Order: sequence, then structure tokens, then C-alpha cells
Amino acid sequence: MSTMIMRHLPALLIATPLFAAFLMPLVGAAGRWVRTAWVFLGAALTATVGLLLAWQVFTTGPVLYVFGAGDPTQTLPGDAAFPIRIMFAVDALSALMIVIASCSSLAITLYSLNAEARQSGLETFYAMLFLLVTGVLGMVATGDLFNFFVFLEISSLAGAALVAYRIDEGVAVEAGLKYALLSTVGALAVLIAIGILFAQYNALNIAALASRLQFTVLDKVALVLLVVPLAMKCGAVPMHFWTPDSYTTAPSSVTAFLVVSSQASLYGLFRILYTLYGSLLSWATFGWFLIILGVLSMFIGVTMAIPQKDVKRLMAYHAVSQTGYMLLGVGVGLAVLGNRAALEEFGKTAMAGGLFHIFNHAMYKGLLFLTAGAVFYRTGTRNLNKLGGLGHTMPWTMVFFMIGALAIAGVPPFNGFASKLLIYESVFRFSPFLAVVAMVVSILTLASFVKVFHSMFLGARRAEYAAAREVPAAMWVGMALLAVVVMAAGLVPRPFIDHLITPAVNALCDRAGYIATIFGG
Amino acid sequence: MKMTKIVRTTADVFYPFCLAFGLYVVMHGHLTPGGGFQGGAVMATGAALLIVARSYEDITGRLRKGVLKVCEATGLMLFLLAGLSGLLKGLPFMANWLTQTGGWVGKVMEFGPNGGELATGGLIPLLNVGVGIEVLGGLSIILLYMISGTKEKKP
Amino acid sequence: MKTAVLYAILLILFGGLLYIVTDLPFGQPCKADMDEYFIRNSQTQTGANNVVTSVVFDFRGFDTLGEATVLFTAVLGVGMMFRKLHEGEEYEND
Amino acid sequence: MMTRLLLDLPFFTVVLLVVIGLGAMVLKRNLIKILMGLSILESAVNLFLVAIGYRQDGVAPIFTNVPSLHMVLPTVQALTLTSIVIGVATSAMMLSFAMILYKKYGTVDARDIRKLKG
Repeated sequence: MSTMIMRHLPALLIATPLFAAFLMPLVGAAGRWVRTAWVFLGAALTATVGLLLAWQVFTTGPVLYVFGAGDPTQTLPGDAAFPIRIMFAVDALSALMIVIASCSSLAITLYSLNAEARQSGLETFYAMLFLLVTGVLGMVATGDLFNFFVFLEISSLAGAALVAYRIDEGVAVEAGLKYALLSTVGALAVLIAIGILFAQYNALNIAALASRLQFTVLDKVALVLLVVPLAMKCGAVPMHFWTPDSYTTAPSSVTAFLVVSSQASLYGLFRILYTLYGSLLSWATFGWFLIILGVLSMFIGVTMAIPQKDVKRLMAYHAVSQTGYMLLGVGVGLAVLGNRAALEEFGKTAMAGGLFHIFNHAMYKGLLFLTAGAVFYRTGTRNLNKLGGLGHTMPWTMVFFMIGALAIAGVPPFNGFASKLLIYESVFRFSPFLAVVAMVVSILTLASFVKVFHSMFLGARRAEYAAAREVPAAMWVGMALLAVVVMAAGLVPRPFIDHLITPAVNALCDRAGYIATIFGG
Repeated sequence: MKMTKIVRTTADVFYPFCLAFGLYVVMHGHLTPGGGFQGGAVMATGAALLIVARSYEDITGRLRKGVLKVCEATGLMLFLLAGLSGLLKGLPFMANWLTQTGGWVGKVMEFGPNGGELATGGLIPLLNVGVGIEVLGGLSIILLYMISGTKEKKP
Repeated sequence: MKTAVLYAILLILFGGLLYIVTDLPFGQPCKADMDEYFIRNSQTQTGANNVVTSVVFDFRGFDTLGEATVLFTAVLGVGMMFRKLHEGEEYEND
Repeated sequence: MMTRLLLDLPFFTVVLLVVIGLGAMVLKRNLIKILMGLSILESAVNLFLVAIGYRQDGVAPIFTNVPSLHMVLPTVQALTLTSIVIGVATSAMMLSFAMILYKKYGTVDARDIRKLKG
């Protein structure tokens, strides 16, 4: 039994949350406690399967899973030299993303058990949450380009519906419509690119396409059509305008997972650039493309964040700004990918910083959004001018917020510092100016969060929030889970870097290795 | 808004035919053009016909959201469980382990044109039925919800 | 003024796409090995006469599960939009 | 050039539909018209996918009483099927969003529905 489960982990990774989601509308009719138990069970099982799969990848190497073949690891059919079926190709980079999605989905689901309990249509809400998790897990695990598109659509649609969940005012629906429109247009561009690639090479598998690619004019068009929508979905600056709206109006638990979903798009972007096109690209051009995107996101995100009055809107702009760090780190790596000496000297460190920042950002930004949700849960407002004095009544929330805020600002014992340090020191050797920009943005982030902390938690106790007390247990557990990860990755970053990040960096650089895994080299 | 009696009667008469034709398209998905999605959409057309011909209040008695939701979930579960059934045989997810085995859905096929044999395809007809039920339920629910949203309150 | 610029952009897009698309020959796919495999083996491996169905439900069956899930998501989303709110269920949006 | 365009007529149509769809999306202010533009764009993509799989004088890839074995490519048709269903799903959801917006704001003009800033 256990060997069978271990053998079919990639299939269970998708089947478990889907099973939970499909039965949710029926189970939801059976009463509140049954529903809660079902949600908890589904989330716990999904996270377990995800972590087991990641553990398998990190101990035994890339896991391949071919859907519908005679044997799940038989990538090529007996009588043809190319893959014909859909397959999951879970290498170390995918495993890193799966770890992020699993941890964060478990914490968020626990949190939402209390946080959303007062709302209507809960079985739909939880089914959608499971579908969003499914979409993200599928996006990061798949090795097939069209399958990637399908999961992208699942995550976009579920995300849009969840953004529009609070329909009473119409503002949420507006943000949801905006998100859905942009995602659909982006997904259609991706589909055209898939069509162009298929027309020339008659393949849909990423490895098969990568081995056949010749970089004609049409391939360049396809590259643009793949990169631009994914950069938009991850919230990089010239196309970031949907992020503040969606992140603000969505319920807080959903916002925390939308961050992970936009990072799955970031994963797609890196996969396309490094694995699909890889050595055909001119490194410097695309490296600088990512770097400029990153610097713009960092700087514009933080300057837009500072004057905001709505705490979630402020955090949303900070999310844009932090995405810039990831793009900067990985972009520096891409820019020197052709230069072996520079790659070993600082390129890989920069990429490690970028990827570690993805992990850290999902944890601390999730935590920050959850604390914002907790404050909203007890006070009913997100307006910084109205809030104040909550430190007296909600001490734990204050502690969690402080952990998240110090982490995002890159203050030493927290995880944000660990990844930002890697980025600073490696980027400095590439271009000192960029490192200085990164540090300045970090200082501005700190200033902004000090202001938020001050106006939310400090000051005299306010009469209108006298009834506010500490959040219920499940919300506390959800936030504590993320806070523990933030602290752990900050206090002892070495094991995280050695066992999670470095394999992922090596997997990302090794295009030939990825192709050879599937073609049985 | 209610249509005239002629329209309502015609819709009632055509409704079973829509369902029957949709079922035909679903069942012959592996032989002729069509399949679960197309057949399901044809069946949902029957529901659309009823909805157009009658008012929303009249129709809720015949098309119940609860029943349609069960339809949808059943179809999806059928699909998912059929996919998972391969795991028990040691095959991967979505493996078509019933085909070419000589059973009642697995008549052995050779390459080349033929007249079409219903008892082929292994899991494919089962998956078609699952998707057909799901699409029937899903599209009808969407229509019902949208009609309920357009319903105007009498002043 | 803004409209004129948009029209100009659309015209340029039209010309550019037309230029790009002439690289793709119509009626003669550049390469068809995977599809030849499907046509050759659909009957012997999946038993289905309809090659498209055999691709949709067998060779790429996992995509179809995803597609059914998308439809399910949309149904839930529509249901979510038209749900009845609880008494006094409202949120501040300022 | 002209003969090339005539030979490539389906691709020409695809480009035309893409431009019409995008044009409707950026030039129109009515939400329903924007969604119609999106639908046209979807149709363009579906047409593109089917068109790249066409082979001169090919028949549909179905073996039931087939006259010849020179068949068009089946994979793209399967992809189109998937993309059509996804298109139906997204349209349904976005139309319901538009209906709710109309209920809340009393208009479907995109200029009047800008409660969100930035």
C-alpha cells in the first residue's frame, strides 16, 4: 500500500484536492462540522502528499509520472522516440514550489476555518480554495506546455471567483472581473504561442520542444507571447495594475494564496526562459530584461506603497516590490549563465537568493496578509487612519505582524534578511548600482512598515475597538505556523539553502539534464 | 416571462428528443464526431428550451438545482474514480486498462477503416458518460442561475 | 486623439501579425510525427475509431480532467455570484 | 504576396479576428461588448489551432467508414475542444460578473464602474 502511494504521488497530488473540491458542494449540505472536518482533512492530506513528493524528489532525484502509460516512469512509448502522453516532471525547482504551496495552503486553510465562518456560501468558497491549490500545484508540477495552460486557467478562474467573493458592494466583483479579463487574455496569448510552437515542431512536451527548438522568427514571437502574460500574472511593474485591486478586495486568506499563485506564474516564466529556450537565447538581453523588470517593480512598488491608507492595498504594493527582488536575483543569474566563471562566482548565489526569496516571500507576505485579515476580522476596517491601539487587545496578532514586518524589511534574525543578503552580495559583484537600489528599497520598506505598525497597534486604547479581542484558535494556529517557518528560515538559513534552494538552482541551470531525464539519457 | 401555449407544448415535446439525441452523441463519442462535451451540451439545450419557453418560477419544479448539482458531482467523480481505478492494477492515473481485453467494452480492434463497433474503447465510453453528465448538470445550472439573476421584481 | 492612437496601434498589429503568419504554410504541417503516431495507434492501443476522442480521453486524458475542472469552477463561480447573502453580511470597502 | 494571402486565407482570417477582438476590447466602453471582443479573440485562437492541423485534402481523423487514410492532425482538434470548453466556462463566469455589476451599479459602462483607484 505505502509503496503504491509513493509510486503514484504525482497523481495523488492533483487527485486529492480535486476529490475534496468535487464533493465539497454535497458535503457542505451535511452541516457545519462535517464540512469543517472535510476541509481540514482535504487540506492536511494535500499538504502531506505535497511534502512527501518533495521529499522524494530531494532524496532520489527528479520524479517523472506519465499519465496513462503502461508504467508511470516510461516516458517514451516503446515504438517512438518522442513523448506522446502528458507527464509530470517534478525536478528540484518544482519540488521547491510544491513545498511553498503545501505549507502555505495548509496554514491558510486552517486560518480560514475561523476567519470566513461568518460568511455565506462557504462550501463554494472552500471548493474554490481547493481548486486554486490544485491549479497552482499542477502548474508547478507539469512537464507539458498545454497542460500548463489548462492549470493556469484553473488557477485564474478560481482566483477570479475568490477575489469576487464579497459581492455585497460590487467593488470586489469589479476587481474579480478585471483579474479574470486580464488572465483570460494572457492565457489566450499563451495558447497562441503553444499553437505556433506546435505547428513547427509537433510536440507539446516541454523537454521535447526544447530539444527540437530552432529559434526561428516564429519562435521569437512565441517567446514574447509566453513571457509577457506570465510577467503580467506575477505582477511585475508595467503590468502590475491588477495586483492592488485583487489583493485588497479578496478575503485575506485568499490573498495570501494569490501571492503563491502569482509565484507559480513566476516559476512558469523561469521555466520558459531557462528550460524551454535556454541556450538559444542571448543571455545578456534576457538577463537584463528580467533585471530591469525587477528594479522597476522594486522601486515603483515601494513608492506606490508608502502613501496608501488601506493596509491590504499597502501590502499589495509591497508584494509587487518584493517580486522585484526575485526577478533581480534570477535575472542576474540569467545574465551570466553563459559565463561559467561568473556563474560559479556569483551567478548561482544570485539565483539562490532569488529562489530563496520566493520561499520567504510566500511565508512572510502570507503572514502579513493573515494579520491584516485578523485585524479586519475584529475591527471591521482596513483603514489605517481609523485603526489604533490594538496592541492592548490583540497582542499575539501584534507579535505575528511584527515578525512579518521585520522579515519583509530584511532585518537580521528573520528570513527576509537571509535571502536579501544573498541577493545584495552577489548583485554587488555584478553591478554595485543595482545592489544599492535593492538596499534603498529595503530601507523604504522598513519605513513603510514602521508607520503601519505604529498606526495599527500603538497608541491609546480606542473606545470603538474595546470589544476587539485576540483571534480564535484556528486563525492563531494558521498564523503561528507561518511565523514559525519565518523564524526557522531566518535563524538557521543554512539547511534551507543547502537542501531546498541549491538543488533548485542547479535544476534551473541544467537544461540538458532536464531534457536527458525525459529522453532517458 | 411566459410564452404561448404552442411554444410551451412544442418545448415539452422536443425536450425528450434533445435528451435522446444528446445521449446518442455521448454514447457514440468514440465512433463518430462528438463525445461527452458535445453530447452534454446538446442535452443542456433541452434544458435551455424549457427555460426559454416558461418562466423561472414554473421551471424550478422540473429542473431542480439540487438534482443538477448531484448530476455534476457524480459525473466528475465518475471521471476521477475511473482515472484512479488504474492505480489498483498497478497502472498510472488515467490508464485505459479495459481496452483490447475482449470484455464487453474491450472488443479487440485492428488498424484500418471499419463500420464501427459500439463495444470498444475500454474506459473511453465511461469517461464520455461521466463528462456528459457533468456538462449537462453544469450548463443547466449556469442557465438557471443566470435566469434567476435576470428575474425582475414586480413594482 | 486617444482613439486615433489606438486605431493606429491596431493597424500596425494587423500588418505585423500578417507578416509573421505568412511564415506558416497552410495545408502542409512542417512536422507530424506525433500525430502520425496517434493516427496509427489509436485503434490498436485505445480501441476508439475516433482519433480525436482517443487523444482527448486517452493520450491526453489528463487535460480533459483539467477541462472538466474548469467547467466545474465556472459553475461554482456563477453560483457564488448569485448566492443569497446572510442577514447583515457586509464588509467595509473604503 | 496576394496569392500567398489567398493560400493562407484561414491564417489571414485569424489575424483579422484577433485584431477585431482586441479592437473591441480596447475601444468599446460597454462591458458586454468588451466580453464579446474577448469571445471573438477566443474564436480566433480556436480557428488558428484547427488551421495549423490541416493537411491538403485530408479527411477527418475518424476511422468509421473513412474513404481514405490521409487524415488531418488530430491533436490540435483535441486542444481546440479543450480550449472551447474553457472559453465557455470563462465567458459564463465573466457574464455573471457583469450581471452582478449591473445589479449593483445600474450600468455596464466601464467608465462608470471605476470605484477602484489605481
